[in-house]
Amino acid sequence: MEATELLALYEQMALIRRTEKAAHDLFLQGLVKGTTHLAAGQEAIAVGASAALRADDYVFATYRGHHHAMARGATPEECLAELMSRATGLCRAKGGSMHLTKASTGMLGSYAIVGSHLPMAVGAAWSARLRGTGQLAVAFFGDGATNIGAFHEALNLAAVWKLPVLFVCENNLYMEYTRIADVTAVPRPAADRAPSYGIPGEVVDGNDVVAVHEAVDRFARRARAGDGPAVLEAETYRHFGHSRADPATYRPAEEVERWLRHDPLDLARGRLAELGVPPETSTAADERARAVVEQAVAAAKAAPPPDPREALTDVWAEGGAAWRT
Amino acid sequence: MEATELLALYEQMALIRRTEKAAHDLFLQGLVKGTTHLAAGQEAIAVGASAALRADDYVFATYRGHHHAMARGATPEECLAELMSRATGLCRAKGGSMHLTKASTGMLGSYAIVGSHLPMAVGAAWSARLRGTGQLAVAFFGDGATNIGAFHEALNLAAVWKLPVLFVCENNLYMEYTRIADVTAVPRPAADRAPSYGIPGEVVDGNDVVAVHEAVDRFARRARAGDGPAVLEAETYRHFGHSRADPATYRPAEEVERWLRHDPLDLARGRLAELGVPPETSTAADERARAVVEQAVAAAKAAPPPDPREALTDVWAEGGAAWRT
Amino acid sequence: MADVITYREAVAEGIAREMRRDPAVVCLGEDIGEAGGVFKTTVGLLKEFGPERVWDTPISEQAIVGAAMGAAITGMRPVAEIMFSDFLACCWDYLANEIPKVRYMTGGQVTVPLVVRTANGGGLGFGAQHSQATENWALTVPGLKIAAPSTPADVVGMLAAAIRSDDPVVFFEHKGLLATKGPLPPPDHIVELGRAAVVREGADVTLVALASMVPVALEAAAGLAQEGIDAEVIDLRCLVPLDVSRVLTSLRRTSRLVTVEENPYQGGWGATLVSVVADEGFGLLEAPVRRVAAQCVPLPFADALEDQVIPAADTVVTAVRALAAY
Amino acid sequence: MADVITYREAVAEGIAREMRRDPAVVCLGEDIGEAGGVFKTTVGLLKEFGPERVWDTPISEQAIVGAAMGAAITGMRPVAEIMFSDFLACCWDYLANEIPKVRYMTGGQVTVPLVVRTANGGGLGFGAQHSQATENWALTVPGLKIAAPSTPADVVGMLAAAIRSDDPVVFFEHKGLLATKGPLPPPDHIVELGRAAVVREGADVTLVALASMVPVALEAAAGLAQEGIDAEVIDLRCLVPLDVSRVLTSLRRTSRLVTVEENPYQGGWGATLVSVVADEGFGLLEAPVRRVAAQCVPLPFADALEDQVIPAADTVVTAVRALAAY
Ligand SMILES: Cc1ncc(C[n+]2csc(CCOP(=O)(O)OP(=O)(O)O)c2C)c(N)n1
Ligand SMILES: Cc1ncc(C[n+]2csc(CCOP(=O)(O)OP(=O)(O)O)c2C)c(N)n1
Ligand SMILES: [Mg+2]
Ligand SMILES: [Mg+2]
Repeated sequence: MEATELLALYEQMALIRRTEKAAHDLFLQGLVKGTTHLAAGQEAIAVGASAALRADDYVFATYRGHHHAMARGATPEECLAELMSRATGLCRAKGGSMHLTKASTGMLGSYAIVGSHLPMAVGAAWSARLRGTGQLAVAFFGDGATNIGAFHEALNLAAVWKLPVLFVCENNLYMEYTRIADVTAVPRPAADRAPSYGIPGEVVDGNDVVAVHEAVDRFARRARAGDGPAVLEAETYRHFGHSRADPATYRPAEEVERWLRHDPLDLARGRLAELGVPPETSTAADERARAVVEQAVAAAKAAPPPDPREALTDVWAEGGAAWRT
Repeated sequence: MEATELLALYEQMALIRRTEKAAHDLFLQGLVKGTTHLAAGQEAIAVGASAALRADDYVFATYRGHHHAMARGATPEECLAELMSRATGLCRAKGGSMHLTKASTGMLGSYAIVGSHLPMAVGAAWSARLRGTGQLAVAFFGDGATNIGAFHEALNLAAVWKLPVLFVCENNLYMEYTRIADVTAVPRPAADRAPSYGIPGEVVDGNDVVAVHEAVDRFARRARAGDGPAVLEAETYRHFGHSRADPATYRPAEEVERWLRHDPLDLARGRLAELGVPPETSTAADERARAVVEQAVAAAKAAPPPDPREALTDVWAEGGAAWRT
Repeated sequence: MADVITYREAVAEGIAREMRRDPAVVCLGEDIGEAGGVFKTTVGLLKEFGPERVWDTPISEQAIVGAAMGAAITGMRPVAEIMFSDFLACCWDYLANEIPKVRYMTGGQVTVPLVVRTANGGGLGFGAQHSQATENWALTVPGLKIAAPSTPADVVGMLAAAIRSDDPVVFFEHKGLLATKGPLPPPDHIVELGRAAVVREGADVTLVALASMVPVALEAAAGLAQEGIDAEVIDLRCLVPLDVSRVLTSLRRTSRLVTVEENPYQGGWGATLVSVVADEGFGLLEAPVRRVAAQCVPLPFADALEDQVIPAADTVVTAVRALAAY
Repeated sequence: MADVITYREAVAEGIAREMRRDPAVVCLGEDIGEAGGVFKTTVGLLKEFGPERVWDTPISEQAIVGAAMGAAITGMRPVAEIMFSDFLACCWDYLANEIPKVRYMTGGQVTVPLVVRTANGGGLGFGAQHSQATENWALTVPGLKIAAPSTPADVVGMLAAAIRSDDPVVFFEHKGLLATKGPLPPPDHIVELGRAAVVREGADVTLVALASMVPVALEAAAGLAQEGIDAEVIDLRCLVPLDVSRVLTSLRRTSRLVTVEENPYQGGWGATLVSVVADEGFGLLEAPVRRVAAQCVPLPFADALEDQVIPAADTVVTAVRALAAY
């Protein structure tokens, strides 16, 4: 990857990281209600994958989906406004952190029932095939999702129909508070299952944005060429607990340490340096991200709450919610 | 296997075959309502497996479960009476063909939602482990069931908990009217999936009662020894259509021919001959089966219908069905 | 005389008409292609529209309905078949949590124009896991339209409305009605979702029924007529939108309401209807409201037992007679 | 003064009491062991009873509930946790088609003594897929007992009854009540399933509520008292068995009924209750029956919106006031 491209990806990752940090702080200030599942530490997967996709491809993500929304063009302000229940939020404050969606850029939703979106991605890929558009669908999901039935059904159907869909597992070693290894019959919860569907499965360093980009690019080309789906298991780690309520004390200090040293932003900076980009340039990108997020926080704070009447809109396509005459 | 044992298995298979034939005829006579899914052609799986089990082991089967009920001791009369809606039926005419159950001999039910019973078998095995009884649970299911989510969840859980449960797939090449190969991503729908759960998977000639017995015996010992579950894929073929309404015209004549020549009863007779059992002895066993079934049909026909008040019993353990005060 | 068509044929006809109009309509489900469906309700579709629009699936209810959703939000109009309505339980997450909510929770960003068709109901001796009337499962979930036609013409017309609808529709085809016949409706016949039909006018009591219970209610009404009781029969046709105003209008004349439901009493649609009436129509009522519904038990196999569970015309007659005497 | 306990602690206490009495009681679910459950409702169980009786599972709702069923019919008394009640949709086949039917369809051969516990309900800003009050899904299915306690003492007493029950019980623990406090009940405290409780006596109107809506109804009653309206409040506690007679008894005095339901109006339990009352209690009613229920929409995220959807005390007050004036 060329330095300019990598620098852009680095800046995107920095933007996500800073947004996640802001979300965390706003939560502590009582300005974010409900729950949040931060993706800090997992930025390289969203950013590396997105960079390998076409603008019209489809992305489906989970409740831990801030990074995917942003990698597909949602602004920090739209995201934070949603988290802060503002009328200007991505989903007009009806979805919240777990459901960030930006349909206009093909980010077709964050789904909070583990595994549920995998069949949807299969359907979107089928739709692309039917319409002959050459679009691809990508489902991002956690290691924990590999043990639920929808995973199995989705992968089989995608393989049988040879659809242009990629299954990208963000293996961060834990489901909520339980190690994935304790509840999964194979060491690689996603990649080791790919042979069950006769499709390629591969493990990649999910904190290395270049490696993720390369792998997704390769599988995307393959899928677009009509050779069907693939499974990519990206190893990563979350910097925060599972959700806002979780101090993550179940994780060994040594493990946390090791992974913090393997930070996706640091790795990208290292690679930039290797490519001859001076540290000031990276720092400047990070600074720009900081400024954008600072301003996003201010704007989201200043935004109005949703109109209470919005509670009764958007059930039906005509806009309303009437269930009877 | 010794000749006497094999002869007993042959007679059991003959009993099942004759019962299935009777069920078919009774259906054509309008004496069996609803639907039936005959297991003629698949007898060796039930009989071979059962012979390798302990009397207190648990068996879970599908709507195509006549052979499993009988292999676990249900009589032709109990089965046919159930199919004919008689008070003397196995389930007192409340279950019908799809739900044959004989709990007293560990045949814990026939379930008509594809795949649903696999987790139940896992739970029964867990229960056996908790109670320290050394019992085993076996789930029998079709090739079509390997593509449903419950299959995946059950196998993973069984493997993670290393439970004494066997998953026996009766691969008869078709789901209802669709070839399993057309909708499954791997050639061996069950065995090829075993590696996804880190457990052994094996293919066996499901029409060879000795081969089935040997494989189940081996995996049963392994499971009882604490080494966990296994998948056995038994290749077989159904002699009738999927269910009563199905003439099975979607199957190539040549394929049907080939499989009819590979009949489990013929195979067993051949093996008996090899072991020096004269054909008259086999024929006599078959004759006994014929007589038993003939008498079962007569008895079932003569049995009374259920008391209409039975419609409102057996919802709750206390016997009734009251849902309100 | 107009052409006659069975309810079963009407399903394939209704789908075919829409597939001809709109290339975005595609079908998926188990055994729907070459086999024409287990209930022969998709016969001819593969032949006319080819394997690119009529897809046989594995036994994967979650993948079927989940994929339909993914296709629907990306420009297609999928018609997914779930073979028996009992199996909706195997993909209930999609019906309860995903399809009806995604539009709302994204602030209106996506639209889910899909139909989930399914064979519903009992009376055929299929036992506890293949006989349920499960419309009420869907009724508990805001965001789904629920259609359950009782005649071949309504099958065609309501399928047209359902497939053209930009909202998700769960479409219940009653197994017990598949062999019934009726006139083939004219081209472009559409029955708007949410409009009940008065299928018999009457002045003394209003019977409200759905799907298989419509003929039962009509049979009861014929019997009641002999006793001098003049029953109006309303075919609800949809549970959502629920045509409460049609029922209230009728009650203005009859002042007496009986619902006729195939489902168990507990949690049935009649309860929701009655609760609206007991509020907004309280002043109209001159007698208790009665719900004739199934017993609260699983469906038994034997005819002799199943008949005890699912309402028949005589049960309705008895209930109405008691009310009329109130 | 009696010891005080939170609703959250009452869950673990209730389970622990039964695990001490009966070695057949075992727990399984996601993160219930070391983590003590996502809602901390199983804290201490792993420590006291060890990993042989408290099992952490993968994210496999079907396997969890299906395995619980298999264990139940072979001699155990499993207590399965489904983390959020919305996720019952992921194993709905077991709740709708297997567990409640197997006893009946085998002619009484097997018994299914299990409890499925789940965190239910909204009001916490968890959005459309983590906030539903899903008791009504279960109400559509004969063969399930349905418990939904509103106080810590009832949690303990109803858990005891549920775990000892030979019938399957779906046990709804309300997320919004977890932090509420109440007296620790005495050892061997049992609350029989199917008995509603009159939690406030009154003469003018009967408010019937469940779980989180019990405090809402009580708050409304307090407000109404200021206006001279004396409301009786009934905590239904269970949906099956449904204590209709307790409600009818109350109506003999008050002649006015209002249900207070967290669930959407369509398909809610109040409808079933009202339909029984509109039939058997018709003669008692002096005013329309009103159901205060949630709007028929998915649950929105923002507080400002969620408040528009789920009933609060003032909505109840307004409804009752209108009835009292009828
Ligand atoms: C079907 C279902 N079961 C349980 C949950 C509760 N839950 C939310 S996140 C989570 C852990 C998911 O782990 P993983 O898939 O590894 O994703 P991660 O949170 O690590 O990104 C669980 C169990 C859920 N949302 N959906
Ligand atoms: C969840 C579910 N989906 C669909 C069906 C309808 N159905 C009944 S049998 C069957 C085919 C099953 O094929 P297989 O598992 O190979 O078993 P076989 O009938 O060949 O014994 C189908 C699709 C069902 N009963 N349950
Ligand atoms: Mg994880
Ligand atoms: Mg098969």
